[in-house]
Amino acid sequence: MRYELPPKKKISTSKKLKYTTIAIAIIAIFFVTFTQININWERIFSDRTINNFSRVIPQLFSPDWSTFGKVMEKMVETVFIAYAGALMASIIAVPMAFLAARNMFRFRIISSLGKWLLDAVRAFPELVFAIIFVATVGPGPFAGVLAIAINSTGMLGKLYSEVIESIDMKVVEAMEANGANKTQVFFYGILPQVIPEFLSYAIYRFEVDVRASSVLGIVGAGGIGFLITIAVANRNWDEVGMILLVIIIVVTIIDYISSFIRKRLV
Amino acid sequence: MIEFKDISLVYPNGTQGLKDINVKINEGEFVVIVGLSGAGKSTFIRSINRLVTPTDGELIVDGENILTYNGRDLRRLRTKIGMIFQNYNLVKRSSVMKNVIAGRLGHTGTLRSIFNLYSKEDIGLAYESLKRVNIEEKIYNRADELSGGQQQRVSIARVLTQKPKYLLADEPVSSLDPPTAHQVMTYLKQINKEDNITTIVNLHFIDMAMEFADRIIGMRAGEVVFDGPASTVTEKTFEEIYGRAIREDDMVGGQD
Amino acid sequence: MIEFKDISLVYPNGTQGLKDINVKINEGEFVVIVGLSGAGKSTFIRSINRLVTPTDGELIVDGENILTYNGRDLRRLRTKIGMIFQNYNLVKRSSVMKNVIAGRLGHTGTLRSIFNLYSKEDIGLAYESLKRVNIEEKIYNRADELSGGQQQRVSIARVLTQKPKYLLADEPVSSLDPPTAHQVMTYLKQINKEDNITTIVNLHFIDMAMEFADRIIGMRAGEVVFDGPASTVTEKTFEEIYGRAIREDDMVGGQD
Amino acid sequence: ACGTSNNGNNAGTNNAGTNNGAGSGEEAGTEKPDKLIMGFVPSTESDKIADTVEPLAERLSEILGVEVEGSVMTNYTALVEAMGSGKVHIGFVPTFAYIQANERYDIEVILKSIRNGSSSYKAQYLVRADSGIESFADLEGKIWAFGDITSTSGFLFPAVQLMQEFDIDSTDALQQDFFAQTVAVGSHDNAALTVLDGDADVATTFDDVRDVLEADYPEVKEELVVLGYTDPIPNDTISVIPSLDPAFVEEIKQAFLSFNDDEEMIEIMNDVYRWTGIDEASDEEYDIVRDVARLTGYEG
Amino acid sequence: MMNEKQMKEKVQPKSITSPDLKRKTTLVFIVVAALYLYSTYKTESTLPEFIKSFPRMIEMFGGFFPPNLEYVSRVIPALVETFYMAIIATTISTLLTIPFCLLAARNINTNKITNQITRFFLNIIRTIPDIILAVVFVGVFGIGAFPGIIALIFFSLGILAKLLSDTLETIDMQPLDAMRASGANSLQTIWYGVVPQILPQFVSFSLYVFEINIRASVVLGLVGAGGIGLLLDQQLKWFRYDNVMMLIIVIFFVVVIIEYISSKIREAIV
Ligand SMILES: Nc1ncnc2c1ncn2[C@@H]1O[C@H](COP(=O)(O)OP(=O)(O)OP(=O)(O)O)[C@@H](O)[C@H]1O
Ligand SMILES: Nc1ncnc2c1ncn2[C@@H]1O[C@H](COP(=O)(O)OP(=O)(O)OP(=O)(O)O)[C@@H](O)[C@H]1O
Ligand SMILES: [Mg+2]
Ligand SMILES: [Mg+2]
Repeated sequence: MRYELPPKKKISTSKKLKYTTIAIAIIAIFFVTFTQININWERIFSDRTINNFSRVIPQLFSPDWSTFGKVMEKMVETVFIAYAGALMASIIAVPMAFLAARNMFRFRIISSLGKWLLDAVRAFPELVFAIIFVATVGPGPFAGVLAIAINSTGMLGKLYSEVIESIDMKVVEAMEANGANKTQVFFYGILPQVIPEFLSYAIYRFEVDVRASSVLGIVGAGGIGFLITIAVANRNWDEVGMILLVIIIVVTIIDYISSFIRKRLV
Repeated sequence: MIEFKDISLVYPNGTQGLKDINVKINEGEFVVIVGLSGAGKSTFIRSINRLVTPTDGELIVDGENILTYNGRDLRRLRTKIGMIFQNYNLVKRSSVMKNVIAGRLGHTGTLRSIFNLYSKEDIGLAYESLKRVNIEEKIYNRADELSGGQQQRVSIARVLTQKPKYLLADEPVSSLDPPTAHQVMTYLKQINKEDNITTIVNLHFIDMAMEFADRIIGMRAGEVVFDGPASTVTEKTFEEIYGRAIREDDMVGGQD
Repeated sequence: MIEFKDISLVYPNGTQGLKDINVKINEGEFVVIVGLSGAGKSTFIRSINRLVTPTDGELIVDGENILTYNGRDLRRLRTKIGMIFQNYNLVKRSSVMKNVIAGRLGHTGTLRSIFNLYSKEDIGLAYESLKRVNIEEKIYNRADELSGGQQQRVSIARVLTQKPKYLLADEPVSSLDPPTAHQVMTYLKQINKEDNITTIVNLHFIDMAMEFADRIIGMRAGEVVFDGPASTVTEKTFEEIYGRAIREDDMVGGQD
Repeated sequence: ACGTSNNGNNAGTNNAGTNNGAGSGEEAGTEKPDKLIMGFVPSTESDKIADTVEPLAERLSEILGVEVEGSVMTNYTALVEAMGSGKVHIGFVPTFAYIQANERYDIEVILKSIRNGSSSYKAQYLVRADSGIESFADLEGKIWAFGDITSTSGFLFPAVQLMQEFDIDSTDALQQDFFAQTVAVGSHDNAALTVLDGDADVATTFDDVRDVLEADYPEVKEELVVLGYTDPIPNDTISVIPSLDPAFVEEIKQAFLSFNDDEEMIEIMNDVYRWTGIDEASDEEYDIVRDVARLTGYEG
Repeated sequence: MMNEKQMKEKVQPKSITSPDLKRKTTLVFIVVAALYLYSTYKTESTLPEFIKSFPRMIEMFGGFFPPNLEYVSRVIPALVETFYMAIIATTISTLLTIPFCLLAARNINTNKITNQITRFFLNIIRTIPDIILAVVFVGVFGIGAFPGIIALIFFSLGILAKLLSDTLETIDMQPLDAMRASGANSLQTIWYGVVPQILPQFVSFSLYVFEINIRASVVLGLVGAGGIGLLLDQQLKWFRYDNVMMLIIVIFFVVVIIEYISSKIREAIV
């Protein structure tokens, strides 16, 4: 049986042009990237790499247990830095997020400003914050807490604002329809919708911060990062292995606890 | 009393939601509005509590033109108009009680409501409302643990707690199966009669419209094309409201 | 021919979905299944193409017990059974054409389908199907740009493209307004008659069941409580199917 | 230029003023904290990188009678800034960092470390034994690897030495015109390894980085040879912030110097920091580093 | 009769939250607060110290302004190098992610064993801080862009696969039912039912990971993997905060631009 074929899909030439331009641009970017990047393949697949490999990797997998005590101590400090920092951030980020959410204020400019502010905070590398705080509150984990807090505020603020943008505005409408004012709508209609996600993101951020705070030690802002730098500088790969092991175990435990909590939240 | 005087509404994108509506709804009436998808039923209902604002004409509620209302006045108006939605619009993650007590927000100070400081009366009233729709044992359950019919009953309880003078319901039963829908409509009718609350309901179901309405308003393309007591309505009236035959293409914006 | 022989189904959580079902559905019949929410209507329908697997009994389709099917056999079975869903189950972000041609996936090699290499016949068939439900001009629109009624028609077109021998429809019209629902049911009936496709439909609407069905099966709590020609069905039959009166509390798991 | 700072006398004689720093005309401080914070940036120009300052802090605390808290960091920017804020009182500041710290916050050197019996060290040029490079002139058109442009021995001193030798007026010209290419590889070890691997022709490192590498790369001493050395560079400093009471600073200084006579302490310091002693130091000794830094374009 | 009344009274609520919930909330609050207090003790956090430090903080921030605009000419080449690394790492990890996220999504891969193994592997990768990855790969491959790229690939694979498998678990399974009901096999079902649904997220997550990679390369630079990180480290050591600020501004614009592109792309394909 023969059927009539459908008409061909119509695409305007301007659209065609647009798509081709984009496609060419993307291909060009990839082409330039792969041709310009400076990688010495011979060197990478040389005996040296194999030597290095056999020097580094076996040691990495035979962790130096004699350092367990000090590694663990620093890891615990790292966890507490992350906890205090993430908790502070999870609170400061709330007002920032409402500022940046598109559906909360009638004027687009407010949310744009809010978003820019959050972007600006996120553009600062943790390390720079860490240096500033080491300078202002002195070396020690507190500086790390502050650096983590401010950096996480940028990220959490962004995530929170996305949550707020995705809430069910019909519920808000229902509240408005029975005469609630803005504040009441906020507490009864909006907060209950966003709190579980907020908490869930805050906990998630805590996990991320445990990892992020490993950089802080470089500038004396506490945590395990310091041990990493020293161990690498002395090429003590077995100590790096120990650190890695401790991080993996501790973070995995935190992961499990936090995903357990998050599951119960939503 | 609610009175539409030459009401028109044009949405910002140019769609004509309502066109020269003249309707007067009396105290205690149970009015059902029928019409195709996109006919303007929701727009009609939502004009009354100013969830949308007509662009032309006067809308008189209790002797005042509400189209000029703003801020405080608007909240006062909304406090006396209850509303029920097709998808219940409950805060899914809050408890039933918290959803129901939200009906009293308009009557409660901001601070008190933030700190959950409700008077014994209010709490009692909320509980009473739950009992009236037979759902009191779910008081501390989360709203999303309830079935559709139960959720709609919670939303009725919320409205009861509000003690409104008028009740608007936008397709309150289209997400429910027939027996449950019937039950919900029965509750609405009962409230309408017992508390003498003027009730305006949008419905898709012809049989239910006939069964429950005192008066039926038919809409098509933003206009009122029929308005009369339910007793005078026949199958033919519906055919007229819905357009002669079933249309070739269904209307824009099918609900879902 | 489809035959349920002592079919029972217990869900992993212990819910009894079907209980000792014995039903025989003949070639070309248009069967409507009615029952309360949770009665087991969907479970019944989904057993036939093994989207769920009964835990007991034999389900004979075209002379073979399909409960033992697996992998290739199962796909062959499904290729000859079309299905229409309450929420259309279209891929919202894909075009109408892509959704409709998906009906031919079961007849097309994996590689060919991934690279969109359909035969001229298949493409023509898809277009033909779209024309049969009068929606050919939306061919390149994205599915989510269509209204509910239009989406349901696309899903009918998808099934037509599949050229099934049997057609299952799980509440195909409960998301639609009455005239649109009527129109969709008319298309289904038309296909049933023109192509002689055995059709089994779940419905909530009593009036439509009466209007379209050759035969009505009533279910309650996983059991068949009524089975007979539509002509023998009265209002009373429905009251029996739905339980005596409207129940105090609506059933578990209200649909939404 | 030839350094004059290489005076190996370990005696406790006070031959240099402690409070006449170059940049500071301010009045002396009066602060005498109950808790002394000591910041330590381990010198990367050493074969072992210390990860603790505990033993030092403990002994210091015993002698001074105030609590001493130590903090190790591997990035000196934070240390200098913390000293600038008065959050850290004593800093173990590497050579180049010291001149910057002095410049920014009038931080004053009081002592310097002695390593291998010397209070100065040199940078060395490493080339592969089979490279055929025999003089500095042969370096033209080659690839230069160093740790980091802020490293005194890795970059500053060799750069200036070459600039003077070949009459080049900026480090940019040196890097772009004299050498074919330069690579900053993060550390002295890496610089040497880069040459060992053949990815660069010459590495400038402290003397002698090969000792460190020998354990992991036994062939390093055969394959890499020293082409030359720079002038001596004063060792890393122990510096204090200007707000401290001079009398207290003197106490601190004497406390440190007393370690030189303490057999046990010398051993610890050698084990942990590779220090064999502590010497007095004055700001002028670091003028040579200032000059060099200025020649490289450092705007201090 | 009396009994019934008593029962009624018992049921009559006193407050709008259930006593059970109240107890739980209080308990959680106490635990969180106690942990916080303990961690402030552990991390020597002192609020007065923080408040006292304010003027100095502002002074230090002051040092970052005005940014040195001329420094842009130095930043751009480094940024380009960072871009190369990030593009390659993102591309490769994006491709690698596809099988991983399909295997890790519980609704797609119903085989418990392979599912758990994949999840475990991804979890392990995600626990490793970027700086350790960088340090180890630099140790193996020597200095340069290559170890940086490898580190970024591992780093982004962990994040991307997790984000995507979580998204996969929230897709609308109904269309898949429809595909399966018409006899499509698994691959066809994924291609026709899953891919169109997650494509927008896939693209926007990839761009998000690209952004993360740009930022992570700041850390990588510290250990010798090149790019803007190296510049940042140098300029910090020179105390040239005006240059650092310029660098940050450039990163900021990159982040904003990526976000803009990402939202445009999302708009185009959602
Ligand atoms: N916010 C809006 N902006 C623009 N047009 C709108 C808006 N809301 C509704 N419309 C349009 O106004 C017309 C009337 O819509 P309305 O929602 O009142 O119809 P309805 O009768 O309630 O339909 P349904 O049965 O589908 O709920 C429709 O054409 C609709 O597309
Ligand atoms: N996957 C499942 N797991 C466990 N129980 C299920 C599952 N699917 C359905 N059920 C239960 O099986 C019973 C029958 O469900 P079914 O979906 O067949 O009802 P239905 O008649 O189609 O109802 P509705 O009108 O709401 O669609 C119900 O009690 C339902 O809760
Ligand atoms: Mg409507
Ligand atoms: Mg069903």
